[in-house]
Amino acid sequence: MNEIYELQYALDTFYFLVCGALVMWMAAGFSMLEAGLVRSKNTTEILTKNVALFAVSCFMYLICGYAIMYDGGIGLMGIEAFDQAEVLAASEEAGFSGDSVYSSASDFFFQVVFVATAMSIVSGAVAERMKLWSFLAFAVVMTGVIYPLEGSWTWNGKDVFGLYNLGELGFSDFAGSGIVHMAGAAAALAGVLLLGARKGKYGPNGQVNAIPGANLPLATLGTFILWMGWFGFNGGSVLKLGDASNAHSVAMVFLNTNAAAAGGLIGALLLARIWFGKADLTMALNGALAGLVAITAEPSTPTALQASAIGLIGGVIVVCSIMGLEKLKIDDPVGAISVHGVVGLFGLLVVPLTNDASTFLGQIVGALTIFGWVFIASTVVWLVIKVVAGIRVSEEDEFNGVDIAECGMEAYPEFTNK
Amino acid sequence: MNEIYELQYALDTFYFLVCGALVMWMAAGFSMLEAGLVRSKNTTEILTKNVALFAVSCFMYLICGYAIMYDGGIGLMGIEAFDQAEVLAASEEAGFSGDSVYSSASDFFFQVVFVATAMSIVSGAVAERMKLWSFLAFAVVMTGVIYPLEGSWTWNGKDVFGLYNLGELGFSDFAGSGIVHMAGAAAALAGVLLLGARKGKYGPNGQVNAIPGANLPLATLGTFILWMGWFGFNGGSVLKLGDASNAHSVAMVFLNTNAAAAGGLIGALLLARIWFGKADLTMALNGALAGLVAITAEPSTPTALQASAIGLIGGVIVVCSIMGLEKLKIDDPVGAISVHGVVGLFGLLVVPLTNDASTFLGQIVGALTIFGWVFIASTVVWLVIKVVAGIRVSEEDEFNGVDIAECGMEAYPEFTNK
Amino acid sequence: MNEIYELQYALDTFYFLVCGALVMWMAAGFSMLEAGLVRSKNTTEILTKNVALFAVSCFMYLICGYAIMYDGGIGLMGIEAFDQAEVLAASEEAGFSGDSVYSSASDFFFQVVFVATAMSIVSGAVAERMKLWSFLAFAVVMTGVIYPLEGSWTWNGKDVFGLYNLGELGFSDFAGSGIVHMAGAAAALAGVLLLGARKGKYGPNGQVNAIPGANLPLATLGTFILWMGWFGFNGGSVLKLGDASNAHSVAMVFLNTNAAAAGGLIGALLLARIWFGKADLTMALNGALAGLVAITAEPSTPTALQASAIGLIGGVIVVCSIMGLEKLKIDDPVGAISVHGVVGLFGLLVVPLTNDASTFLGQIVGALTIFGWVFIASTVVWLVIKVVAGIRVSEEDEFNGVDIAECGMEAYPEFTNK
Amino acid sequence: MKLVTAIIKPFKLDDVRESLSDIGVNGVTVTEVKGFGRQKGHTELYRGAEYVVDFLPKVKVEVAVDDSLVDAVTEAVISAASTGKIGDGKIFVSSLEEVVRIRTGETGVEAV
Amino acid sequence: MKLVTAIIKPFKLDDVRESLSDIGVNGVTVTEVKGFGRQKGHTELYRGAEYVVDFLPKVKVEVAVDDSLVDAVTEAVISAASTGKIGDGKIFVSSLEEVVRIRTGETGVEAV
Amino acid sequence: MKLVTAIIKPFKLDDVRESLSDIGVNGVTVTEVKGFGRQKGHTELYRGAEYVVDFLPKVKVEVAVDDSLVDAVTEAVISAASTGKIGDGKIFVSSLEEVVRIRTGETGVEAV
Ligand SMILES: Nc1ncnc2c1ncn2[C@@H]1O[C@H](COP(=O)(O)OP(=O)(O)O)[C@@H](O)[C@H]1O
Ligand SMILES: Nc1ncnc2c1ncn2[C@@H]1O[C@H](COP(=O)(O)OP(=O)(O)O)[C@@H](O)[C@H]1O
Ligand SMILES: Nc1ncnc2c1ncn2[C@@H]1O[C@H](COP(=O)(O)OP(=O)(O)O)[C@@H](O)[C@H]1O
Repeated sequence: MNEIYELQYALDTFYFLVCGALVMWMAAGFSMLEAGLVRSKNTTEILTKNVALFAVSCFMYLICGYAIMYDGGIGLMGIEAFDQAEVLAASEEAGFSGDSVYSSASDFFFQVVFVATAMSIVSGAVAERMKLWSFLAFAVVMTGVIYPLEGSWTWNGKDVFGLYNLGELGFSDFAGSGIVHMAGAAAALAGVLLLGARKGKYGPNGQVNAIPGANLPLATLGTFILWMGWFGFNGGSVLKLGDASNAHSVAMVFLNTNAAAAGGLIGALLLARIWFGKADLTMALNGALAGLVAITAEPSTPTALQASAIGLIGGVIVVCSIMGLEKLKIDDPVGAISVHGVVGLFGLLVVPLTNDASTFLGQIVGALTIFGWVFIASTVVWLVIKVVAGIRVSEEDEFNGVDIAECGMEAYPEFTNK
Repeated sequence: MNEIYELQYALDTFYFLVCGALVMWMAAGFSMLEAGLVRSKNTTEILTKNVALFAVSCFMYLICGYAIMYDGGIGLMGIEAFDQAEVLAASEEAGFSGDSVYSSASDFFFQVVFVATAMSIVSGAVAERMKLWSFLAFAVVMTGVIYPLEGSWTWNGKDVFGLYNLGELGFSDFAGSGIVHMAGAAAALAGVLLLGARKGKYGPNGQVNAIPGANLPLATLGTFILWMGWFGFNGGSVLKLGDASNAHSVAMVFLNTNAAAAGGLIGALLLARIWFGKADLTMALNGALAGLVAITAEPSTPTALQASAIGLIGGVIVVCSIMGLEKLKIDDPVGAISVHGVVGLFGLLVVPLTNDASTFLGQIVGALTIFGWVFIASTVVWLVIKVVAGIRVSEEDEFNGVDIAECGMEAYPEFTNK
Repeated sequence: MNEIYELQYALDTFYFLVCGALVMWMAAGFSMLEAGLVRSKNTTEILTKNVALFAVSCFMYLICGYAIMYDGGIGLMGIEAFDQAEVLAASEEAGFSGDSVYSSASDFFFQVVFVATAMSIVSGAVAERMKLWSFLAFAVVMTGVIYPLEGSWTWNGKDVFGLYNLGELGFSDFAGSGIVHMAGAAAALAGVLLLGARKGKYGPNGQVNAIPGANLPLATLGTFILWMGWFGFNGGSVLKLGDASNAHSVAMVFLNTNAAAAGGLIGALLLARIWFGKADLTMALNGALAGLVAITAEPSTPTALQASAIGLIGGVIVVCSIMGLEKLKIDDPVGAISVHGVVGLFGLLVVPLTNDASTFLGQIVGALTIFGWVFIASTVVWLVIKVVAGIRVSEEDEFNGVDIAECGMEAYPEFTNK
Repeated sequence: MKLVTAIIKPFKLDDVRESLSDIGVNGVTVTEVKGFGRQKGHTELYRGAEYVVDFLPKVKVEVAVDDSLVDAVTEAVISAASTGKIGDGKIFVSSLEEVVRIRTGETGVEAV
Repeated sequence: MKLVTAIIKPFKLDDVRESLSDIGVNGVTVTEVKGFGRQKGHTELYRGAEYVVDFLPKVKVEVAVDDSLVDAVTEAVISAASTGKIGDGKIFVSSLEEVVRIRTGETGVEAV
Repeated sequence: MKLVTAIIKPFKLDDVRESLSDIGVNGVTVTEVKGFGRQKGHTELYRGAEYVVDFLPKVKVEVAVDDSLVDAVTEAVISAASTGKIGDGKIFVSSLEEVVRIRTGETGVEAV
């Protein structure tokens, strides 16, 4: 039996690592999506932000984030230790079909890439006008403290500031529609409100000007990367693969994740076609992502048709939300607040329809808690940074593009622009 | 022993999911390949087609395709159910080294991405001139009915219209050189013949004009993505990983798949060098894909050298086929008909050389059946769509690029074009 | 117990295949990185080099490289054979926690993608001026003989030309900082020294001129691909997953690989910011790769903090090295010699700090052996090619771009260049 | 010497060049330009926001010719570039005081 | 007929076009150009090596008008394009001997 | 005032600009153009089909100068742009009736 436990341990560890590598890959997805949807003069900077925020997230979560969220050691002290006897004892206690026993290093690896995902959401929304180093300073606090604290209340079951317990209220967020996506969107929204819109985005008479992204193949590639990575994001969140029941659960999660993405894309594309008269590719891409965000709060209990419907509604919502935010002059170049925030909330709210273990009350309190905490904490941090160093580039730098100002380097130096 | 069966179930399910995720990734590969090989004015539209066809394929196969092909429930009804006792009984019956027992959800996930692959083949061939919504209407029928029916005769062993049985005739197509690739090419060919060539492709005196693709790095990226995804495509088609013999078989499939791709690339590159005097990158890319298609019908029985040779011949064939189709004025901007159709046929025909369980007769009848059915059914569907809504954009829209006409949006709005 | 051994065999084989597919994916990473960092007029050619070198590497290693390195059969003769009894006997002998028993086909697959990695390093350094076919001729010898021989001394434990044994001296290179990366860099350096700098790179008064890469999103994508693929590169090099201790080891390798990459990026980005006053994206990308190279020699023994530090130092070193090579007028468009060579050496030298089984002496002798052999052998081969066919394109072709001269085809034919 | 400058529709460039060759003009210089005139631009859409692309792609063809050829060149351009639809473009004729071939230093008619 | 050519800063193009419309000019032809003058370029950086981008993006606006309109056009351009900062650009006026509308063959004032 | 327009080979641009600076010319306007002339284009290949790229990349340099400087400018361009190989380009000189500096409204020689 010990060999069986060891194989189960190995299989579950590997499953975490493969899923984690897929989630890591989402960092490339966000980079390409954002690089495709900004203007070419701001492309080098958004790329720099994306690679740097990923590194910062990994570093900060390693230093203190994981410790705050899951009571581990500072700097992952001791994570390298392995004790076979302990592993076997834990497996024995859990039983073959019980809780998963797997390498804590694989757990960290899987968790760390989630932090980076949350942070990636922010970069898109504040693109084309935020200072690079101010953004990275925010990333340090967001990934080192703000997100881990919120994560400790949800996935680690701690009381919210010692006051109430979300789990007890029936809050459930399988893979993080709220904990990761809406959290990222809340931080983004705080930043966007303080930053203001890009120059020229809104005209004097309330008209909305289009600022087309420079490279749609990149944006499409980014969406496909995210779609693929999401199998790791949701699939890994079953947390165990190594018995038949859990394996089937993981498979259902893959199936439903894909169905929701497809539904979201179809919903958004059709709505855009009807509303605008054209097949708006960027809306279709946002729709696919919306489907993915919508299903993330609970991809294991819906049937395939339910998952398709949840995704489709997510895709419809995201188009409406994007148009609505434009009306409110909340300028989000890539639609991150709509995709991850508005649809993330929707995802949380539909969980009780298919998962009896969750309650509407729990979902609402949970959503308010996450949003409230991240939004307020982020506002404070953005404000401090604003006072100390400023968060917005100068008008001239914005006009010339932040690439030259911040990175000294053009993204497409040889190509002539219109 | 039950735990061992459960681990085997978990491992095989995971193997399907990982392979399925790799095949899903091929959708990105086709998108990038096609986006790289069309002109910039048609890039947004081809991207839209590719993301939308993937979503449509997933949706239609979920609704009825899988049911038609494998006698499952409409809308995957009941696929979410899990019964441990049943699983264990099935495993017992199959035995440890017998047929694979794994989650039906993972099976669907693996199958659905194949449908999308077949459909992706079509989009490239009809690029730059077909109406977006007509194309998507075709995708609905192709992925919901045409492909599933054909798949039921082959991978599900049903009689062809109750007349004859391909399996009994000795037809064998391991991962779908014919069932997926040639089928996609047959649908593409039907579309291309009805559509006609792009304006300006063929001159008045029979001369062939070059219409260079706008972005070769994208095309190269797409090829690498396809190459990678193909490990899932062929590797997963062993259908079982969980005993030593099958694991070795999966490994041989990976090895041979890679060897054939390498062979195909070398074959095409050298032939292009000799024939045209230059190292034609696009031919090299098509050669790699041709190698992959060629080995797909049987990647498990050839030796490594045989696989290299099969790939190499595939690479040579594809160059000749592309040049030949040009002579026939069959305009296929990305070479899809040659890569997937002509080389797919070649792949089917070499199976009996290394796999005794197949016969030449079976391969020929199978090829004719697949091609005949898909080509005729597709022609009918294309014709209906043509009458109802038209399939070709107006001359003016073609001249201005379909991006503006169909999507209202340029792919590279800032860059000046020659 | 036999079933347990078979499951272990299956799991370990699958682990190799998954890791191998990730390493294969690195070929796309190198392609995109290099295509992004050269000028647009040399982009088709660098893409052609990259796809072709991958195919040539796979072919040559299959034909003779693997045989030379690991005493296998020429052309992998016999690798397809499977004998269950043999497998079980081997597993019995090794014991459940002993050496890994897995499919030899998966072993080849994992090894072959390493060869391609080594060769990819060369293409970047000699970009924009080397003849395509001369480069491919070199690739034939490098991947068929030079690398395999060196690999046989290290990973296969053979005596160096029958003179001394690196393993006995305490040489240890876990995943190939030296064996793969520094080896590639040594071949690249030999080529660069014989080729000379690109025209216009160095001014008459010793000034260094910037030759900006044409497409930074591609370069960033390439880096992300490499980062992801590296999990397979290092993670697979544990060589066994199938017991708890090894599974934990694989997890630590993933964790440390990621930490080092993040550290390297941060180190390089901060240093560039301080030194040049701007956030140099290309340096940040090189920094991440440097972190990865630095940890590759030993990713399993450092703690997470140590791995971060090793990566960070790697990132600092790479910036200094790039600036230093510029001073020496060694023109390396993508920084390959610094990233893989200089930092590869650094990676080797820090191994003894965390791994007691290695010695400084062993590391130094090993580094000298690898560098010496590869550098000298490469120089000879480059010289022979130079005499026979020339290695540098004509001045006119260099001025017009090698794309037209070698491939007859532009990478971005529609876009207007400055 | 005169400089004949024609603003034409881009897809007419090859026709114009050929019809100029036919009357013995051996050299032209071509520039991508954007035109604004009676012909209206088109509307694009991005994430629900419409915007008008006012400027239409046009091509400017410049030909330096001897005075005697001006009429022939003008004719040739008109016949090749005209589609009869709005936006066909304009021809401007101006006077050149001197023309030099850089390679040889030749001037005047010799130079073109 | 005269040809008024203005080299202006790119972001002033829309203003200039509007102020020309206001005085009844219905057509202009626009070219992307790069200018070198008193206004200095900027420095970029690549992997530690600095380089100066000397040439600044400018836009050339060409308008063919009747002689009587030249002053109005010049005024309109100056008022719309001027920022008071170095690099605002130049206006050149030259004479056109003939203007033809390709579509109709009309010449002179009729043609613009 | 005169306008000197030179069509040159792109890689000669820096040399020309420098030699113009040397004779005191402070401003130039540069346009990417494509030239067709005695110099032949090159052949490209795409999937087995050959095609000729007729138009060669050239650069148009425009300089407005006082009449007195025209010869010096012409000389400077010739000496800097000439390679002696076919395709070196042309120089056109035409007359400007007026030159205005947008920023200040200065005209004539003051304006350049
Ligand atoms: N007054 C003008 N000055 C300079 N260019 C002009 C003028 N009027 C028209 N053009 C150019 O000619 C092109 C065609 O003009 P337009 O008014 O659209 O049609 P048409 O030539 O048929 O009258 C415009 O796009 C513009 O480039
Ligand atoms: N002599 C000239 N001939 C042609 N173009 C000129 C000349 N001088 C300046 N220009 C153009 O005018 C632009 C602005 O000139 P500049 O000297 O920078 O500022 P300003 O117009 O304010 O004096 C330049 O970028 C160039 O395009
Ligand atoms: N008659 C012409 N009108 C306008 N531009 C011309 C004329 N002839 C030549 N050119 C321009 O000059 C360039 C060089 O001319 P070409 O005949 O190739 O060589 P060369 O200047 O040495 O005689 C051409 O590419 C074209 O841009």
